[in-house]
Amino acid sequence: MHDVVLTLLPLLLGAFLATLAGWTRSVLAYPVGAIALLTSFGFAVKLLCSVLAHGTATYLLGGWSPPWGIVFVVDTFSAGMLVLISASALFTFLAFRAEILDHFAEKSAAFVALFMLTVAGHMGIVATGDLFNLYVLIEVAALSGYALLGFGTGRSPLASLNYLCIGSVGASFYLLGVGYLYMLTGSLNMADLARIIAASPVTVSMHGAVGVILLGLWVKMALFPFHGWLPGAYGMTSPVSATLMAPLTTKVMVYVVIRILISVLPGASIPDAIPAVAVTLATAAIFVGSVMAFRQTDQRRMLAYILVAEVGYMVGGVFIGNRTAMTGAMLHVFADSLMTLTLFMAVGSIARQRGEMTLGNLSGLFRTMPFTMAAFVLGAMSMIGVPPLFGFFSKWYLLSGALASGQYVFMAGLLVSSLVNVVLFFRLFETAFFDAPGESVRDIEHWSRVTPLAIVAVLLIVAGLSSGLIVDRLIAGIIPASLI
Amino acid sequence: MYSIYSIQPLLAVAAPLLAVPGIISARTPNIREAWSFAAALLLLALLACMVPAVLAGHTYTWVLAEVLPGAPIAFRVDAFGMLFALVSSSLWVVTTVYSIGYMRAKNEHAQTRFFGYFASSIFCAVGVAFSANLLTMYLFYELLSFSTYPLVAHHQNEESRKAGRKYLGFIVGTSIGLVLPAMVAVHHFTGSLDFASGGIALGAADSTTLTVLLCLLLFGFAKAALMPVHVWLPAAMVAPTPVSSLLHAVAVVKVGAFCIMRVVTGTFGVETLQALHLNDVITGVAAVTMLAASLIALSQDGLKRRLAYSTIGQLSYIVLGAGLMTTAGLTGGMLHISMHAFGKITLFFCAGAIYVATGEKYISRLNGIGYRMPWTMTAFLIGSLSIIGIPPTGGFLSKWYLLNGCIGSGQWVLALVLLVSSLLNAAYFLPIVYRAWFCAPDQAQHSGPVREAPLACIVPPLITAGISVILFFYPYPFLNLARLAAN
Amino acid sequence: MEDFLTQLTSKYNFWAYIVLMMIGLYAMIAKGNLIKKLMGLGIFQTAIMLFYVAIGSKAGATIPILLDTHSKELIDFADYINPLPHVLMLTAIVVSVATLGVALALVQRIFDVHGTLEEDEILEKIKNP
Amino acid sequence: MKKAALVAVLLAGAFLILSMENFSSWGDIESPASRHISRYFIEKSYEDTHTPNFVTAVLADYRGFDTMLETVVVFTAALACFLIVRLPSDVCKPGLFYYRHASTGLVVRRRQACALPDEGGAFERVDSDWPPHDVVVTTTCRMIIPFIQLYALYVLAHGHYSPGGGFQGGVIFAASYVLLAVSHDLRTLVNQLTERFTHLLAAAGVLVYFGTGLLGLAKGANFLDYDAVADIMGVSLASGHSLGILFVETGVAMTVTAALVIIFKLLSSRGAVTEGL
Repeated sequence: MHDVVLTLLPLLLGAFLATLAGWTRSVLAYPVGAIALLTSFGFAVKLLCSVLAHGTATYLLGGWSPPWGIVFVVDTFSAGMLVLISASALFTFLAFRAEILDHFAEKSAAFVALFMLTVAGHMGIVATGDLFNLYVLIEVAALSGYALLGFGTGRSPLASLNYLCIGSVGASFYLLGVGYLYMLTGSLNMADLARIIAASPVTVSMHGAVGVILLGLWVKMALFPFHGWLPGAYGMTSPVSATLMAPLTTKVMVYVVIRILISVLPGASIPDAIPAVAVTLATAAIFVGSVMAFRQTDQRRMLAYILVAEVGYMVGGVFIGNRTAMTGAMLHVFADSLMTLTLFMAVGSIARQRGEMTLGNLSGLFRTMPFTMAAFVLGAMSMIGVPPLFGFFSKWYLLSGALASGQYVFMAGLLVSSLVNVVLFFRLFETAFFDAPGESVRDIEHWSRVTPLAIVAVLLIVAGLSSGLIVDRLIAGIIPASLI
Repeated sequence: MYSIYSIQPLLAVAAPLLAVPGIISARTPNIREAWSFAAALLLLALLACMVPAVLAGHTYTWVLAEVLPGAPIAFRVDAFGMLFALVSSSLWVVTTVYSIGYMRAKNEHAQTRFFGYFASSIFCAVGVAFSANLLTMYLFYELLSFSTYPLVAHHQNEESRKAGRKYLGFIVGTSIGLVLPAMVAVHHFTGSLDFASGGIALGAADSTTLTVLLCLLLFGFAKAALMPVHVWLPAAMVAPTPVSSLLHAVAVVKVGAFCIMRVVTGTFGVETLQALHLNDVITGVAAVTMLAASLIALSQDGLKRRLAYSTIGQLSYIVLGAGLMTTAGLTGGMLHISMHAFGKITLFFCAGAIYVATGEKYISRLNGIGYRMPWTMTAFLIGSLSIIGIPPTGGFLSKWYLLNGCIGSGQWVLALVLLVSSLLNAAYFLPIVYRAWFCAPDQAQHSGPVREAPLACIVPPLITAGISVILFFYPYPFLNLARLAAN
Repeated sequence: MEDFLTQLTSKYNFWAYIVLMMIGLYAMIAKGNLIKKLMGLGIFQTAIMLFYVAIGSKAGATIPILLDTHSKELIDFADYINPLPHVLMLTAIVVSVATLGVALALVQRIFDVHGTLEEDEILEKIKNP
Repeated sequence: MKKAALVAVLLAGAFLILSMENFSSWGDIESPASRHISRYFIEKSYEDTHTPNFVTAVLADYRGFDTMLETVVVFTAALACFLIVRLPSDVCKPGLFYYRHASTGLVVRRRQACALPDEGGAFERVDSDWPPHDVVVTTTCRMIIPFIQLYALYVLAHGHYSPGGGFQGGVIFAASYVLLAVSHDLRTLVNQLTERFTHLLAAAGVLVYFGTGLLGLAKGANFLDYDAVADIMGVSLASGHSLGILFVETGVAMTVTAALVIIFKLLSSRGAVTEGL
C-alpha cells in the first residue's frame, strides 16, 4: 500500500543519513547510499508488479484527498520509469564506487547525499500527480544536479552555471504556466485539472498556458535551440555525474511532457501550431545534434550531442500525434535511458584509464579493455538502431508513426541520425581496433566495474526482445483512446 | 503440407553461436578448432534432421519473441531456406579445414578472434536462411554486417582500414538508409512482414510507391552487390582468403541474393510484381550488372579481385532468376546459389593456396604455375568450368534452368545476355588456366618439382571441385529443394 | 481602443509582471557579466512570484489569517484573500534563494578558475589559453 | 547578441500579453482561482488543523510534502555549496597571515595558511587587513543578537497565529549569526557554530520533518499524516495536526538556519571556512 512513497523515502533518508555519517563515521556514507538505492529499487520493482496486477496506484500524502492534498499517481508507464531510474542510479553508484570514494575524497559523503537527492527528485517527478509538486521536485532534481555537474575539472563550473541559468528559466516558465492553469481552473491536481479543462471552453489563455508550460519543459529537456547547456554540462563534469544525469534528466522531462499531454490535457484542444513547431524543432534537433556530434573530438561531448538528437526523436514522437509515434516516444524514453547509461558507463570506465577522451587517446582499447568495449559496442549498436537491441524497436515505432502521418522530413532525420551514429561510433571503434595501444598504457578492467556494465548491456538485448511485452503491458494502456 | 511448431530451427540457428564461447576460452589452437568442427557438425546434423520433412513439403516454425505488431522474431524452415542453410553449413566444415591450413601457414595474428567471428557470421547466415519475416531477416542481415567487419579488417593495417570503411559504408548505409524505411513502409501498408502472408495486395499502394519500395529493397540489400552498390566487394578482398572464400563468395553475398529473392517472392508476391511489370526492373538491373561486372573482371589482374567481379556477375544470375517469375527461372536462381557456391569457393581456395605456397596475387605472374601446383590448378580448372557452365559441372544445370526460364517467358534478350555473359566468364577464366598450364614459367619459383601448399589447403578445393562435378550427376537434394521452393 | 484600455486598467498587475519578467529575461540573455545574469534571473523569478500573488488578491478581503477563532459562524471565503498562491510562492522563494546560493558558489569557482566574471573574456581565455 | 535578445524578449512578451485575454481582473472574487480548492482551505482548514493562519495550515499540512521538499531544497543548496566551493582541508590558502604568541606578544608572519592554529593554544590569529574591532559595534551586536534570536523563536512558534513559521524564523536566526560574523569576524562564528555542527543540524532538521512524516507510516496512516501525532500525543485530531505543524516547522527552522549559515560561511570565505570576510 505504501509502496508508492516507499520508492522515494529511502533515498531521502539515505541523503540525510549520509550527511550525518559524513561528519561522524565517514566510511558509512557509501554503504548508506548503496542500501538506500537498493531499497528504493526493491520497492520500485514491487510497485511495478503491484501496478501490473492491480492497476494504477494512488497515494495520498498526508492523508489529504485530492485536489486539496498532494497525491502520487503511478500507472504502468511511470512504474516502469521508476524501476528504470532507480536501477540506472544503482548501477551507476555501484560501478563508480572507486571514483566516489577517491575522487571526491572528504566530500564523498556530500556527493553521496546529493546523488540520492537527485535520484529522489527524478523519481518524484515521475510519481507525482500534482503540477506544483512537480515543480518543486524538478528543482530538487535540478539543484542537486547543478552541484554534481559543477564539481569537475576547470570548465565544469561555467558549464554548470550555464545549465543553472537555462534550467532555472525553463523551470520558471513551467511554474508560470502552472500559474496560468491555476488561475484559469483553480486547481493544481492533474486529474482534477483534466476534468475541469475538458469541461471548460477553449480560450486563448488556455492555449497560452499550454504554450508556456511546454516552452519551459522544452528548455529543461534541451530541445533545440535550447540545447546549449547540455554538451558542456555532460562533457566537462566527472564521469560519475555525467553517467548519473545523462540517462535521467532529458528523459524525465520528456516523461513530464507526455504525462501532461495524456493526463492533464487529453480533452483540451492544443493549438495546431504547437505540434507543428514541436516537430520542426525536433527535426532540427536531430540534424543539428548529428552534425555537431560529428564535429566533436572529445568523445564525451560527442555523446552529449547525440543526446541532443535523441531528445529530438522523443519530442517528435510525442507531437506527431498518432498512437504509433507516441508509443515510439514512450518506448524511446526507456530505450534511450538504457543505452545512454551503457555508453556513459563504458566511457566513464575508459576515461578513468585513459584520461582525456579524444580519439587519439583511445587506441587499442579492444585489446586492453575487451569487456568494456563489448558493452560499449552493444550500446552503440542500440543507438544506431540495430535489432534486436532496444534502440531499434523504439526507432521503428517512431519511423512507422512518422510515415503514417506523412512526416517525411522527420523520418529522414531519424535515418540520417542513425547513419551519422554509425560513422561516429565506427570512427571510435576504428581507432580502438586498428591502432596499437601506446607503450605507457596499463588499462585495468576490474570486475566491480565490468559487472554492472555487463548487466546493463545485456539488458539492452533482453529489453529489445521483450519490447513487444513492454509496449503491451506498460505503454499501450496509458495512451488515451482518443489518440489514434 | 503442414507446419511443424518446433524449437529445431532456433537450435540450428544457435548452433554456430555455441562454438563462440568455446573458441574464446580454448587453451590451445587445436581445441579451439575442434569447437568450430563440433559446432559445424552439430549444425549439419540438426539440418539433416529437418531435411526429410522439408523435402516432403512441410515447414518448421518457431517464434522467439513478439516484438512488433505483426512482426515477431520468428523462424521458419522451408525448402529455399534449407537449401541455403545446407550450402552454407556444409561449406563451413570444408572452410574450417582450409582456414586451419591457411591461417597457420601464414602465421596470422588474432586467430581466436578470426574463428570466433567466423562462427558468428555463419550463425547470422543461417539465421537469415530461416527467417520467417522481413524483420527477422533484417536483424540477422545487420548482425552479419557487423560480425564480418572484424574479418574484413583482420590485418589491421591501413589498407584493411579503408576496405572496412568502404564495406561498412555500403552495407550498413544501404541497410539503414534504404531497407529500414522500405520495411517500415511495407509494414505500414500490409500490417505484417511475414513472407508467407502472400505479399502486398495490389491495391494497398500505388504503383509508384511499389516501384520505389522495390528499388529500395533491391539496392538496400547491398550484399547482393548489384551495381552500383557492388563497390564494397572488391574492396573486401583484403580479408584473409578463407573469409573471401566462404563469406564473400558464399555466405555474405548469397545472403544478399537470398534476401532479394525472399523479398521478391515473399514480400511483394509474384502476382503483384507481374501485374505492375516490376519484374522488368529486377531483370534489367541484373542483366546490366551481369555484363558490366564480367567486362570489368576481364581487366582485373589481381586474382582475388577478378574472382570478386566474377562473383558480382554471378550473383546477378540469382537475382535474374528471381526476376524471371517463372518456375524454371526461380529454380535456376535458387539452384545457382548452391552451384555457384561450390564452384566459386573452389576458385577462392585455389587462389589462397597459390598465395600460401608462392605469395603470388596477380594473374600476370602465374605463368606455368600448373607444373608446380598441379592439384591446385586442376581444382581451379574444374571450378572455372562450373562457373562458366560447361558440363559435367553443376554450374551447367543452374544455367540450363535459367535459360529455360528466359525462353519459357519469351525473354529472348535475357537469354542472349546469359549466353554472352557465359562467354565472358570463359574469357576471363580460361586465360588463367592457359597461363598456368601452357606458358613457360617466367618466375624461377614456379619451375622445378611439385611443391604444393599445405595439405589442409589442398584437400578442401579438391573436395569442393569434386562435389561440383558430382552435383552435375546427382543434384537431387538441392534440385528438389529448389523445385519445391519455386513451386 | 476602449477594449484595450479596459484590458490595461483592469489587468495592470499582469502588465507589470510581464514587463518585469522581460527585463529579467533580457538581462539574462544580453548581459555579459555573470553576476548581472544572476540578477536578471532574480528579477525574472520575482516577476513570476508577483504574478502568483496577484492571482490571490480579492477586492475587500484581508490577510489569510482567521480573525475570530471562537465564532461559530461559517467562514466566508470572500473575507480572506486566497492563501494558496502565498503558500506556493513561499516555496518558490525558497527555491530561488537556494538556486541563487548554488549559483553564487559556482560563480566563485568560475572566478577562481578563470580570473574574471565577464563571459566574453572567459570564452576568449578558453579559446586561447 | 543584444539585438537578438531584444527581439526574443519582445516576442516572448507579446506572446504573454496575448495570452492574457481570459485572465481574471485584479481582485476578482469570482475568479476560478479563488473558488474551488482555495475556498475549501479558507472554510475548512481551522476545523481540520486548529491553525488560524491559513497559509501555515496549507503550507505545512495540506501541502506538507511540498514543504518537506522545499526544506530538502535548502538542505541540497547547502550541500551543493559545500561540494562546489569547499576547499579540501589539505589545500593551503595563499595570502599573508599573522599570528601573535599570546604570552610573549611576538607576531609571526606566514605566507599561507593551511589550518588554523589551535585558538585555545599559544597562538592567536591577528588580522592584517581588517580594521580593529570597533567596541561600539561589537558590544551593540553582542547585546542585540540574543534578542534577534528570541524574536526568531517567536516567529517560528507563532507561525500558527500570525505571519511566520519555520522558514521565516530560520532565516532570522541565521541572520543573527551573520550579524555575529560581520560585527566580529568569521572565526568567531566558526567557533560558535563549527562546520560539523551546522551540517549535523541541517541534516537533523530535515530528519525531524521526515520523522514526523514517518510517524504516520509507523501508525499505519499515510506518510506525513498528522493524525498519527494526535494518536501518539493523545489529543484531538485537529490539535494533533496543529502539533504536527509545529514539529515540522521546527525542523524547517533548524535546517534553514544551518543551511544559511553553511552557505554564508562558504561564500564569505571562498571555501576556506576558517578564514574570510
